[in-house]
Amino acid sequence: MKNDPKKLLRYTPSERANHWLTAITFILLALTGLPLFHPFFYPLTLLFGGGIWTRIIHPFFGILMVISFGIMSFHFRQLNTMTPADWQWMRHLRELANGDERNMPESGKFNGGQKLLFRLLVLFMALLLLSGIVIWRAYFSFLFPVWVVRLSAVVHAAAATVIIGLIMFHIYMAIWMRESMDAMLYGRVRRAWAKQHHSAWFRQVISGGK
Amino acid sequence: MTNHWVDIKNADVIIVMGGNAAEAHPCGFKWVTEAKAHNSATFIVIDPRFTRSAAVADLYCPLRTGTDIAFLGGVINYLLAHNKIQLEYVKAYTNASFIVKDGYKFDSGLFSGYDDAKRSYDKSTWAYELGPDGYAKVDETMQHPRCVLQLLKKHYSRYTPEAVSNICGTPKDIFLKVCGHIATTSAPNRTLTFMYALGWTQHTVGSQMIRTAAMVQLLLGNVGMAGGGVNALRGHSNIQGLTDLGLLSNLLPGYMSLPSETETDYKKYIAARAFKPLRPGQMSFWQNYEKFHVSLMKSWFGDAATKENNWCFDWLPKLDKVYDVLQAFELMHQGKLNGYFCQGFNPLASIPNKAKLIDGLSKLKYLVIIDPLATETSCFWEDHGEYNNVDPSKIQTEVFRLPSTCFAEENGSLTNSGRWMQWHYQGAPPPGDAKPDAQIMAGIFLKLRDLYRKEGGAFPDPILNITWGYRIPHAPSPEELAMEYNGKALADLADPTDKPKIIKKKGQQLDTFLQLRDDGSTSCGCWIFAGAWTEKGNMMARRDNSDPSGLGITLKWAFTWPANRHILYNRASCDPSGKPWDPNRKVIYWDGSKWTGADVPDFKPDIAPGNQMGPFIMQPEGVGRLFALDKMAEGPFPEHYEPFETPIDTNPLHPAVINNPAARVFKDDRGDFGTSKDFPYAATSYRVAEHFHFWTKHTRISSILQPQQFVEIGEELAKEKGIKAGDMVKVWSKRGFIKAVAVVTKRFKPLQVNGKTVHHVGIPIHWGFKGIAKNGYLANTLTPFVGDANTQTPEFKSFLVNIEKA
Amino acid sequence: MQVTRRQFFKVCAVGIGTSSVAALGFSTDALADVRPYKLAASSETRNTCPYCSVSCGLIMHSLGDKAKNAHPSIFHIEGDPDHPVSRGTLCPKGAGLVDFIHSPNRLKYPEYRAPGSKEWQRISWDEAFTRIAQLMKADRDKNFIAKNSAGAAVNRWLTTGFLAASASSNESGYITHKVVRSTGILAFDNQARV
Amino acid sequence: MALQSLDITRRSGTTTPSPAQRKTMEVAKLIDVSKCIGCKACQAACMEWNDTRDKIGTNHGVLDNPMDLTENSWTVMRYSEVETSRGLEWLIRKDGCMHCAKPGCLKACPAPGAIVQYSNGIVDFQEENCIGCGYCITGCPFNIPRLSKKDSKVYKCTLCSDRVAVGLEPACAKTCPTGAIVFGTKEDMMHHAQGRVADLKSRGFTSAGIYDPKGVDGTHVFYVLQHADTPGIYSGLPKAPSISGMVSIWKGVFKPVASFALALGAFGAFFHYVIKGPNEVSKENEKEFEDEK
Repeated sequence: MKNDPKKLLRYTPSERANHWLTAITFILLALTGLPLFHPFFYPLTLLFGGGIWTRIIHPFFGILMVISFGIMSFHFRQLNTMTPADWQWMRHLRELANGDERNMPESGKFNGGQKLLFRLLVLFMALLLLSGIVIWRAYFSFLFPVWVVRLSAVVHAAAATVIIGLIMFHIYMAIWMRESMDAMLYGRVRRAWAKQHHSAWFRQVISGGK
Repeated sequence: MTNHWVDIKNADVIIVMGGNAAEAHPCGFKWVTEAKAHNSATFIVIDPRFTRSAAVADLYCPLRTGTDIAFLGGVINYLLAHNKIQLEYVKAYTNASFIVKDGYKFDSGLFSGYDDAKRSYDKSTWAYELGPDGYAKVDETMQHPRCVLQLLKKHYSRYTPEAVSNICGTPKDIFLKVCGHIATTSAPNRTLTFMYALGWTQHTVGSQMIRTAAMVQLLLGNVGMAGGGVNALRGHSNIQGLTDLGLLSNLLPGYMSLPSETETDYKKYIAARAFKPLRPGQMSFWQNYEKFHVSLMKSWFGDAATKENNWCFDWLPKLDKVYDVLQAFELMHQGKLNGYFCQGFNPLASIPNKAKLIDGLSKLKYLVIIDPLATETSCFWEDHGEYNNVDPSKIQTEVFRLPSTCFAEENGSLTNSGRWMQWHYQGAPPPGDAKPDAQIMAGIFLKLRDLYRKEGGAFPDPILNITWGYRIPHAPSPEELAMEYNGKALADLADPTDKPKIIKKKGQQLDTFLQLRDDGSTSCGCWIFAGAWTEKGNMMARRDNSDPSGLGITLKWAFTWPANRHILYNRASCDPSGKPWDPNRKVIYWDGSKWTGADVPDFKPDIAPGNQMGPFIMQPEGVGRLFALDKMAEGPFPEHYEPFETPIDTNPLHPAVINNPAARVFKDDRGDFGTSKDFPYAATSYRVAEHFHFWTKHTRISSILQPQQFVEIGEELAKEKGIKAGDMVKVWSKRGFIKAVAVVTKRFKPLQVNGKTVHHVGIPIHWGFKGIAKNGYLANTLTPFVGDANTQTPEFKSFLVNIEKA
Repeated sequence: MQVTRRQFFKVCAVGIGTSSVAALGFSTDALADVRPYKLAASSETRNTCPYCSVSCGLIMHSLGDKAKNAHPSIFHIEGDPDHPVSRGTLCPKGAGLVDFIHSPNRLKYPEYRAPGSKEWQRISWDEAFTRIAQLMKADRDKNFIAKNSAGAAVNRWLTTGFLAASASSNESGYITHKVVRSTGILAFDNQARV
Repeated sequence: MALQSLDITRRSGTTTPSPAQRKTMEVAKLIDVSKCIGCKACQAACMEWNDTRDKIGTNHGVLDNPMDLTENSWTVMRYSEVETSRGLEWLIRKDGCMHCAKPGCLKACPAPGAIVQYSNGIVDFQEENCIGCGYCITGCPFNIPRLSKKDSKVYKCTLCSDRVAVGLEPACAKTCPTGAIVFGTKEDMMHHAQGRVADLKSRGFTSAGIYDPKGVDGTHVFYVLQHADTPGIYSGLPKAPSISGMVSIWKGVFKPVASFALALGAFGAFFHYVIKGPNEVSKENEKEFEDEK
């Protein structure tokens, strides 16, 4: 049963909607951005009605994503402060990668890796936004000297590559770490899962805190 | 042009002065860049403004507007003082050795014979001293104190480099540099060409500026030479042709002239024009005047012109004075003109002092406009706010506006500056109901003739008897008209040297004006055009561009008047013995039995060298005139006179006579002249490369390239006046104001003139209140109503204005 | 949960598949093509530039092949390379001549402006010619001077003037001169002076 | 469907070679600034031939007009008044596409075939393939392409590819009254330019020279300058133009590296999954919460 009340509520419906809006726009951005980056991906433009539509909608997807991601990051900002425990957690990554979680330090609702990812995403999103505006030829590029546009083109491509990499990692983690997807798909997780991966959060929830 | 466009490539030194060929004639100007690239020519621009011509010049020389005679007079002085003249040429081919009548005098700015009340000269002393044989006296040694060379030396000795610099504001070192370049062409194998346009003609001393250049060329031996001459770059596509056809108050076709009212005797009329030789053995070609005149009258009046009625001599109107366009608008202004026709002419934009013009046009009873475009003149009665502030309800003039075709919609010929008559063809029908000019003239004429036939009226004879044998009377074809002006035999013509031989059968087209007769057996509408349409067909449509000599003489292309000759006076390109001065420019030569060569000889072909006949065959004395006799209104030698509006208020050469004492000026207009106190800046009007007169403001491409009216000022003046580039400025003269965008440039530099700093204000002319470019003010709101003494051309190039930020 | 994971993979597979299909079906556009040469079969007419007196040679290209049912309209003008002076070149004015022919300010019909009126009215050619001739005749008959004060035959008409064109053909100029002189007009001039 | 009408050296947004076996004559347009009178005939002829008409603007206190290249003005004259040791010089440069041998626009363009370089050297925009991203503007070392607001396509001088394709010279070269613009094979034009430089040197322009920048492997529109040592005085002609380093990184090395890195990441994840298996909830925890299953 997906919404077994015994399960723990990890993400509210609006949090999930927010995440998936961000996720979908991100995918669309990747699919519209990559063809403008490398001819290898150019056929992807056919998914969007051709190169011209791809060029037109990409920045608007971008705006949508930035808004959506902005709300999400604002919402989760306090849950994503790195604590000494998180840095401690980061030191055990290798064990985690090998599937050995026995010695992992406790983590709260988000572990150190998630927090770091969050911070990197904020950083690169900001870069993408700023550079994206500069290279948005229809409305903004003419406001900037050409060297700024050129720099922005490089920054945008680089930031996009990094962020795609980060998101690929994020997706893989969601797949690799079984049942993680349920949290974002249905909102609730099994207590066993919570205790294993986010024990501090688990205790907090069980003890009646939120 | 004495020469022609392509010939410029043969020059060694090219001077653009009183013109701006790069902007006004860019495609002709290519022969300047060709001369530079392929003939190592030195190219000099002398102009108040660093023009687009100057952009590619080797040397740019500034001078104050209206001081060209001072400058060129200085050049003459330099050439004489440094002995840099082509002595052999000057001796043989100019009147330098001729002795001038005793009594001729020049003193303090006036020549002998001036009548202050009439503002004109009694020119009787401006003549050669004649011998008992009726011929002019000469002194081959040129030492006689009254020989032309000595008088010339004396006259221009005042034009020292210091005086030139003082009057023109030209730095002395630059002036001397220019003189140095000019002087190199006194060598027989080097030539200089002058290219000028309205920058010379549009002055009260315009004709004399041109004459000064001609004198320089004669002294250097450059007239008649390939790459030499004095070359007028005419402004409009067929203004040469229209002038050739004599569409002027006092002219008839082919530079014949109308009789004055004192010339009511036909014989005397002819005798006064058929000049007898002034030296032995001269051709004095105008002796043939009667042949040309009779043929014209036969062409116009056909069988009605008979020997008995002196070929309808009485039918020609007789002049009491010249009714040039300034005179016409003066009459209009006085309410003495009732009707006016403007055929492809926009006088409201083209004649000075717009306020006076509006006043005149408003007093007309009827105005007929024939034009392809909606001109300002046709709309003079329309209220266009600040650009044309009039009240239509108060203007009682009836206006007709008749649409004519443009070039693309008709067949016909145009004569370019090099006298080439070139035929063109219709490519498309005209828009709407537009008609060719000839059909419009026919339409008006046929109605008028009908009215006179039906009703009678004042002296209907010429109107009723004019020849009108066109196949379609209301639509005379260009081909018929061309054949008519070329001329034909009205009877079988016998060979004058071989009597029974018939050279032309009755009805045949003539080959040359040499076939014209004074007995009524030939007709010819314009003698200099004879040869344009012969029995061989339309010579103007010929398209073989071969140039066998490499001198740019393409005798099989179109037809060049006179007699298909490309370089006028080309006999002067050979020395008296018949050898070309420069073996590399073999225009013509004596081959032992006749004159031949790359060009058609401008000479009697069988007169051998050594004969007395001089190369200037139109002149009774056969030589070029350094001393102009009585041919110019203000003196036989050009003298520097200030513009009527001068920024220095004096004439440094003779303060008592400041400006041209014989210029065309009306009493009422004197009150409209400003002084430097209120109008301290020297203004000059001109064209820019992107536009053609007032036409191209109606065309999109030209309007894109230069969309809005502007004036040009130097950085120094701009700073003084607090004007920045792009500011709107107001420029005003005593006659009105304009507002335009300021272009601030390094290309106008203040000049030091007679102890005073003179700034120029440049006023391009192309905008008005009709068109698709941004509306603007007609530049002639500013210009003064005063004209040249000989041509009555208005002084658009030198006047005074003030300027401030609007 | 296993199902969910499988579903997820399916989604991924479909996504990749779709894009691959798109790639395969990527339409092969022309490699490159220039604009078709627009003069390929236009009609050519030789003419002369009507602006300055260099008189550059023109080749005018018009729509249609001059067949009876094809109405020619000039759509392009370029220099005549055979012309000895211009050799195919044209200045900015000449290069834009096609816009002169098609200027929105070309006059198309005879028009008349009555005294005091604020507007033009369209009239026929016949009306125009008739009225103009009547005005001319009335003025000429009233003001013609057959003899001057000295009694000499001068036969002149000074109250109407005529300004002739500067760009009309020699043929138009010739007939204009002929007509104007036959009436005795002396206030006759052209643009040579200005 | 249009046909391939010229042989192609390069094609934008394409990683594979274009059909380029046939080698046509390499053409070039030479602009001799020392002969230019700034009459704008080239601007007029360009608009006339290409059926573009810019808007009728205003005067900005200079003779330049239109003030800059636009989607309708593919060439403009740029006027600069410069005081040199020779006195005042009015240097008038016809600006427009240089048709680089190594075109930055083409390098930057992501749309396959929107920019092509024919083997005759002409760099041509194919507006039907253009997606309007404006990357060519970012890539151009001379600031030439202009994006139309009306159709979001970029436009620039085609070197009259339609005329050259049928064996004619470009409209501007034909019309140039003074012969400041000449057209022919690059080799002939280079020879002509050398003659012009010699003439200029003989007239005292000691630093006259040819502007055919090596940074873009030379251009098919090139200049003769009176002062080749200071191209900047000709209304900012770049001294040593080349494709910007940024653009080279962006559309050069970065493209494969980034694609490869991402692919590597994807493969890494996959193999990690296969080798290490998924991270599942431990047996102990499952036991503790058995009721959940």
